[in-house]
Amino acid sequence: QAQEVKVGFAAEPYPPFTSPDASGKWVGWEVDFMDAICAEAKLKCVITPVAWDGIIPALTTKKIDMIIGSMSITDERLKTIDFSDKYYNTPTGVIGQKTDKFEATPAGLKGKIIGVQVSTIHQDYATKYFGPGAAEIKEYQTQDEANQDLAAGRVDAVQADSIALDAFLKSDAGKCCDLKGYVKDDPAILGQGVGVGLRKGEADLKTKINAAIKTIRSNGTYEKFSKKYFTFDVYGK
Amino acid sequence: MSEETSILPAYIPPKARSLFEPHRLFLMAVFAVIIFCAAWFMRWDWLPRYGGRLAYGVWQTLVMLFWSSIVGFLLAVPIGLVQVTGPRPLAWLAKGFCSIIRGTPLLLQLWLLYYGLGSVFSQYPELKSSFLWPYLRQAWPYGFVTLMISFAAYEGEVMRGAFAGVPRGELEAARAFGMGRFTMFRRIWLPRAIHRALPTLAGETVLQLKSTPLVATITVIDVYAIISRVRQDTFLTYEPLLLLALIYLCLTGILVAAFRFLESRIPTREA
Amino acid sequence: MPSGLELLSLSPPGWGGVMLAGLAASLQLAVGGYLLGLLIGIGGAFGKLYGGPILRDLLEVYTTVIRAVPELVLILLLYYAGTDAVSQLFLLVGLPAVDISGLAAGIFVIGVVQGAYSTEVLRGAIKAVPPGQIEAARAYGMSPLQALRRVTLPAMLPYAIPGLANLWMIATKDTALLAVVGFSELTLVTRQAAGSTKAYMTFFLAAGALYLLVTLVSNIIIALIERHARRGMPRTG
Amino acid sequence: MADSAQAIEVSNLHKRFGPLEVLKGVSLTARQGDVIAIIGGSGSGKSTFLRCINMLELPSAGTVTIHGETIAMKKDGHGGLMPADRRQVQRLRSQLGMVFQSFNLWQHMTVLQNVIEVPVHVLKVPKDKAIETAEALLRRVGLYEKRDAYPAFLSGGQQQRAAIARALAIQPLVMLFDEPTSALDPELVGEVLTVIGDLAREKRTMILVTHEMKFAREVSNHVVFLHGGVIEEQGPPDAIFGAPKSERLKKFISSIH
Amino acid sequence: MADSAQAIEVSNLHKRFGPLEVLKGVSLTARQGDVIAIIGGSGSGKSTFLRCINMLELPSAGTVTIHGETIAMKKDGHGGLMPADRRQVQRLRSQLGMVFQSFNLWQHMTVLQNVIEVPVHVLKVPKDKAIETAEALLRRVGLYEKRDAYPAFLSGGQQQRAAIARALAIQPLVMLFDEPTSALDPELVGEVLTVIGDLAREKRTMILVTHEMKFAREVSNHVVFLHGGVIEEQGPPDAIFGAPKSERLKKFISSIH
Ligand SMILES: Nc1ncnc2c1ncn2[C@@H]1O[C@H](COP(=O)(O)OP(=O)(O)OP(=O)(O)O)[C@@H](O)[C@H]1O
Ligand SMILES: Nc1ncnc2c1ncn2[C@@H]1O[C@H](COP(=O)(O)OP(=O)(O)OP(=O)(O)O)[C@@H](O)[C@H]1O
Ligand SMILES: [Mg+2]
Ligand SMILES: [Mg+2]
Repeated sequence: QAQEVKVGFAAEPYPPFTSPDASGKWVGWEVDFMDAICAEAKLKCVITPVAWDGIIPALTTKKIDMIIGSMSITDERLKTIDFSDKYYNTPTGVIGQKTDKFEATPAGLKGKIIGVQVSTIHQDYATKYFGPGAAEIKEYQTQDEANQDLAAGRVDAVQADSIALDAFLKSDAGKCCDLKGYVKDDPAILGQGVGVGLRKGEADLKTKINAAIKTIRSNGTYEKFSKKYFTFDVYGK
Repeated sequence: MSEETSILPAYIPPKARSLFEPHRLFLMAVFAVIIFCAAWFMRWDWLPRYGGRLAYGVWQTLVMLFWSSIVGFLLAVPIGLVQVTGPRPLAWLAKGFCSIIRGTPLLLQLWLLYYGLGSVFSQYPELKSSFLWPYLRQAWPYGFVTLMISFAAYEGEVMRGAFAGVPRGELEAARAFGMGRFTMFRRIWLPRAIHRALPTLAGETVLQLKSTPLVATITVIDVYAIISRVRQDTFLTYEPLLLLALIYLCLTGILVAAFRFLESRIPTREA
Repeated sequence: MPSGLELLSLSPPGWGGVMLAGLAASLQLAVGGYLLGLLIGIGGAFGKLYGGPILRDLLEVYTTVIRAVPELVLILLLYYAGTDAVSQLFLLVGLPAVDISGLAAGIFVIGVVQGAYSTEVLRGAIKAVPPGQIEAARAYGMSPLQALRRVTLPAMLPYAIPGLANLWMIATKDTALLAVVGFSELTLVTRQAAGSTKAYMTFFLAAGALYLLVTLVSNIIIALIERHARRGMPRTG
Repeated sequence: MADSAQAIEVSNLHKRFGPLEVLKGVSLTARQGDVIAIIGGSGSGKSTFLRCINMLELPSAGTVTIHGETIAMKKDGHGGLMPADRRQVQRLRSQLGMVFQSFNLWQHMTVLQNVIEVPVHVLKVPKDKAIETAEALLRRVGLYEKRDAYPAFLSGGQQQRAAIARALAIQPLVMLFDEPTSALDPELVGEVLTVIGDLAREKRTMILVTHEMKFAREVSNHVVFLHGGVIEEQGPPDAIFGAPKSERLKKFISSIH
Repeated sequence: MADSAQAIEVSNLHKRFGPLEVLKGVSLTARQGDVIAIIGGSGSGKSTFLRCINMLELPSAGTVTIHGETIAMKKDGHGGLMPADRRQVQRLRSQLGMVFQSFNLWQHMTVLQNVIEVPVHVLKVPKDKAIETAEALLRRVGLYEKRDAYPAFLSGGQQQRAAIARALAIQPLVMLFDEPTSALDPELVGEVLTVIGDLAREKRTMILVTHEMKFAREVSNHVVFLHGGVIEEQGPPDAIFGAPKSERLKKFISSIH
């Protein structure tokens, strides 16, 4: 009999990775990803939605056993919880009003107001590279709010994960704006990609997951379900 | 529920008792042990990196709290009053205002004001080029207005009860001696009502203190937002929250003490 | 993209049904927590006014700490740390670990928080009752409990109702905090619906309307209670 | 006293509380320096009458004239009357002192603050002068030691004396006393008697409600017996107490034990 | 009356409010059927003394014995005393009726509800029986028509009568009256006098504070003059009022005008 594992999802939707539909079913790329690795590792995975604020304590008090929630792996976070190997990594882009011409470089963003989502790697990156020249860096609780303010003209540029930006640019509200380019990579800040969050000291589970990720990468499963969502390779370099 | 202490509240107010009674010493010892354990067994290495930002956050919180509750209270007094005295149309207006504000989540109001109204503003080029735009494009005016309105609505309700509760005879006495409506209000009705509402007002102000973090959703950064930041950066569960609790505890302690002081200015006989 | 009304229809793909279920969950939590808080508040207020010095100090600590600490922190501490501690305790004495339900924990947490506030509201109201009326009850040999039930509580109601009404309003909305433990109440499902469909305005306004409806109904009930409570009081003004 | 100017004139005053008609047409004239005692059974409408004079209760019908100035009234839309000009009422009220049956001291002020409140904030007397007057008055009613106490901590008689001092402090032309000695011991009653005598000598007018017939007889120059909503009998004290005419008054007087 | 059982014994009662010592050792014994009148200046501690008997004020020193049962006291840690056994106090209180100086009617109850409250909820009398008794009492004090009115809408005298009815309704062994006639007209004072006489004949004990010396003289069989925190003089009414010995009492009596 398969081992039962409770997988914590952020209760707040993050399409196209995870979001519930009106009947309460979870759909998205990360759901397919979870199904794939659980099948591979012979785990019986149960989705347990927990609000983002409570997801870490839920993990440490064993209310859930792992987190699949687009969590970027950083050194700082590794002090507290454990991560599997990365399972996706996407480039970081900058968008702005169509009428406003500039490039996604420190020089191009000089004097602009830049919106980022709070506590993301993008915030750290923008602060380090654009902060000295930019007029202001505004922190938003959610990516959507930053995007809305860009449309309303209260910020000049928004830096974020290219997938999230892409979704916005394709929507009605995003008609105002276009992609200004991708930022120069800095692995020290932009990190080692997104991994599955795990409790420290559960080496057994970690090994299983890492093995499963490797397998689905090599046997084509990963590519197959990714095609439904993306036109490029989300795994990154 | 013994009765001894209730008879002489004027002479042995709790504060007159020594801080060093045995049970208080015991409580303090327990508290010290908790602090010590927290400091010893938990991770605090992130603290120095965020110290400056935390101080700034506390300052922001205090500024927001102070102004929104002062201005909000000034609004609450007429809102409460017209509900007791009329005229009818104003009373209905005030009642409606209170119901709508109290009846909807603060987050929603904030959101409507900032993203709703704010983006309407940005559609008018005249506004965008006017001297107002530098303010309108910022977030804090929206945060301030929302918090203030919310406080006014809740306190309007409290003041309504307080105004209605002042013994009628005392108001009659004021009237009988030829006090004008305004003088009576200023000298008798308002002070009596405020005094009676103080314990509730203290609670409501503390609630307001805890509502201020919501402004983080519209990019006004307060102490709560800084702590969230720490949690996201480090994925630590309890340490940042405990620090936050401690900070709020101190702020609340100061607030409560201030209100208690005001309350004790006028001794009341209790039964 | 479906129009606003389709999004709100009661069966999928509309989110109306989910939102009503969320509302029901919220109300359940709010009523439970509020009643528990009221009980705590009555005890607390009397303890503070008539209790011995030790009881008073303890209650002071309770009301100050609980009121001071943001609810989110309390919920995370009481729910995760609390249930964890209980489970550990059970394990220690050899019982199987318990899984405390989100609803029970939620009611408990909201009740404890509301209790601190109602303690203060009721304390203020009791102080506003002319002392002679309570003395009269004592003088005729009523037990403290009887005097409380027959005289103090009804006599202080007019002073307490506005504050208690505020607390009820807060209780209905504080349930949103339970999202942290994955409890599907109104605010969480609203966010999920909004995030999945990007129709933020539609869903936030719909949720606002639901909350407002609760308020209006509550207002009617509160007004009835207040009219009853103010019997015998001449109109001031 | 025919030469005295007319201080108060109440004519044909009616007052009803819902179905209950308490005053059914009461008329009364007081000249300057008059001390009028109103007596009558409990619930006969004495307090209501006093309260109508300064418009704390709004009469259902009738007029009140104070120092020649009639309080203008208008219909209130519910079949009652209300003052047409609020400022007029306010101005006239500040010339009327009142001692309430239930004292109605302001609970959030000390005795001294209660007494100086109206002089300082309504009559705009300088504060130090008001305090001086107030302290003299408090000494007179034997309450100087209690000047910094809050009303809730006073004995019944002390509260009543504070209420008297508060009313006296505004040096009103007309004083309305509602049972001003009900909580006082005989010695203090004597003191109040002296005060009222002094005030009358200063040509101030007083209307007082009392249950102490001895007191009424000694203090007043005119006694009014209220019964069944009308003035059953009135006249100089000696006539009223010595030779009552109406049956009802005879019975009332006879019960003074 | 030496054969009568002892109803109340207060011995060496002290009471201080902060720096103010109001009672400096007062002792008093009342036998069944006694009517004791307490007289004295305003603020002399009469109300405080009554309130100490049923422990509404906690004495600083001294003991109170009711029907042979001494109220057990213990130190409260602030230099005062408190009852050792709350249930004892509660039980004894339900045998004491009290009429307060400020009436203290429950404002959220009608007159009738005020009167039946204690019989029904403390003494567990069936409700219809309680109502019957209450209505008879209300008729006796002339308040039957007002039985469904709330206290705030009553005249002063009506409130006082309601308070008297409330106290009588529990048919207490001992009655404590704090100026029960202060707001009543002479006719009603006469009625209260009769009621007290009836009660005394039923061997109930009464202690009453009053400022009406005539009333005290007629109603009581023992008069106590309180002054300066101690009993300055006591004795049968005729002795006290006819031949006072102490200077202070002489002065007090002489001021009865
Ligand atoms: N709760 C209290 N706190 C402080 N002082 C008090 C309190 N109650 C009464 N006193 C003081 O104690 C003294 C005695 O009060 P008490 O009410 O017993 O007087 P009394 O003899 O009943 O007077 P009166 O005839 O005016 O009713 C007064 O000086 C009063 O101011
Ligand atoms: N606000 C009110 N609403 C209804 N009835 C009232 C109100 N005020 C007074 N009454 C009634 O009017 C009548 C007269 O009351 P009032 O207070 O004038 O009597 P009073 O002559 O002063 O009696 P007392 O000597 O007992 O003070 C009483 O029967 C009383 O119950
Ligand atoms: Mg009256
Ligand atoms: Mg007294």
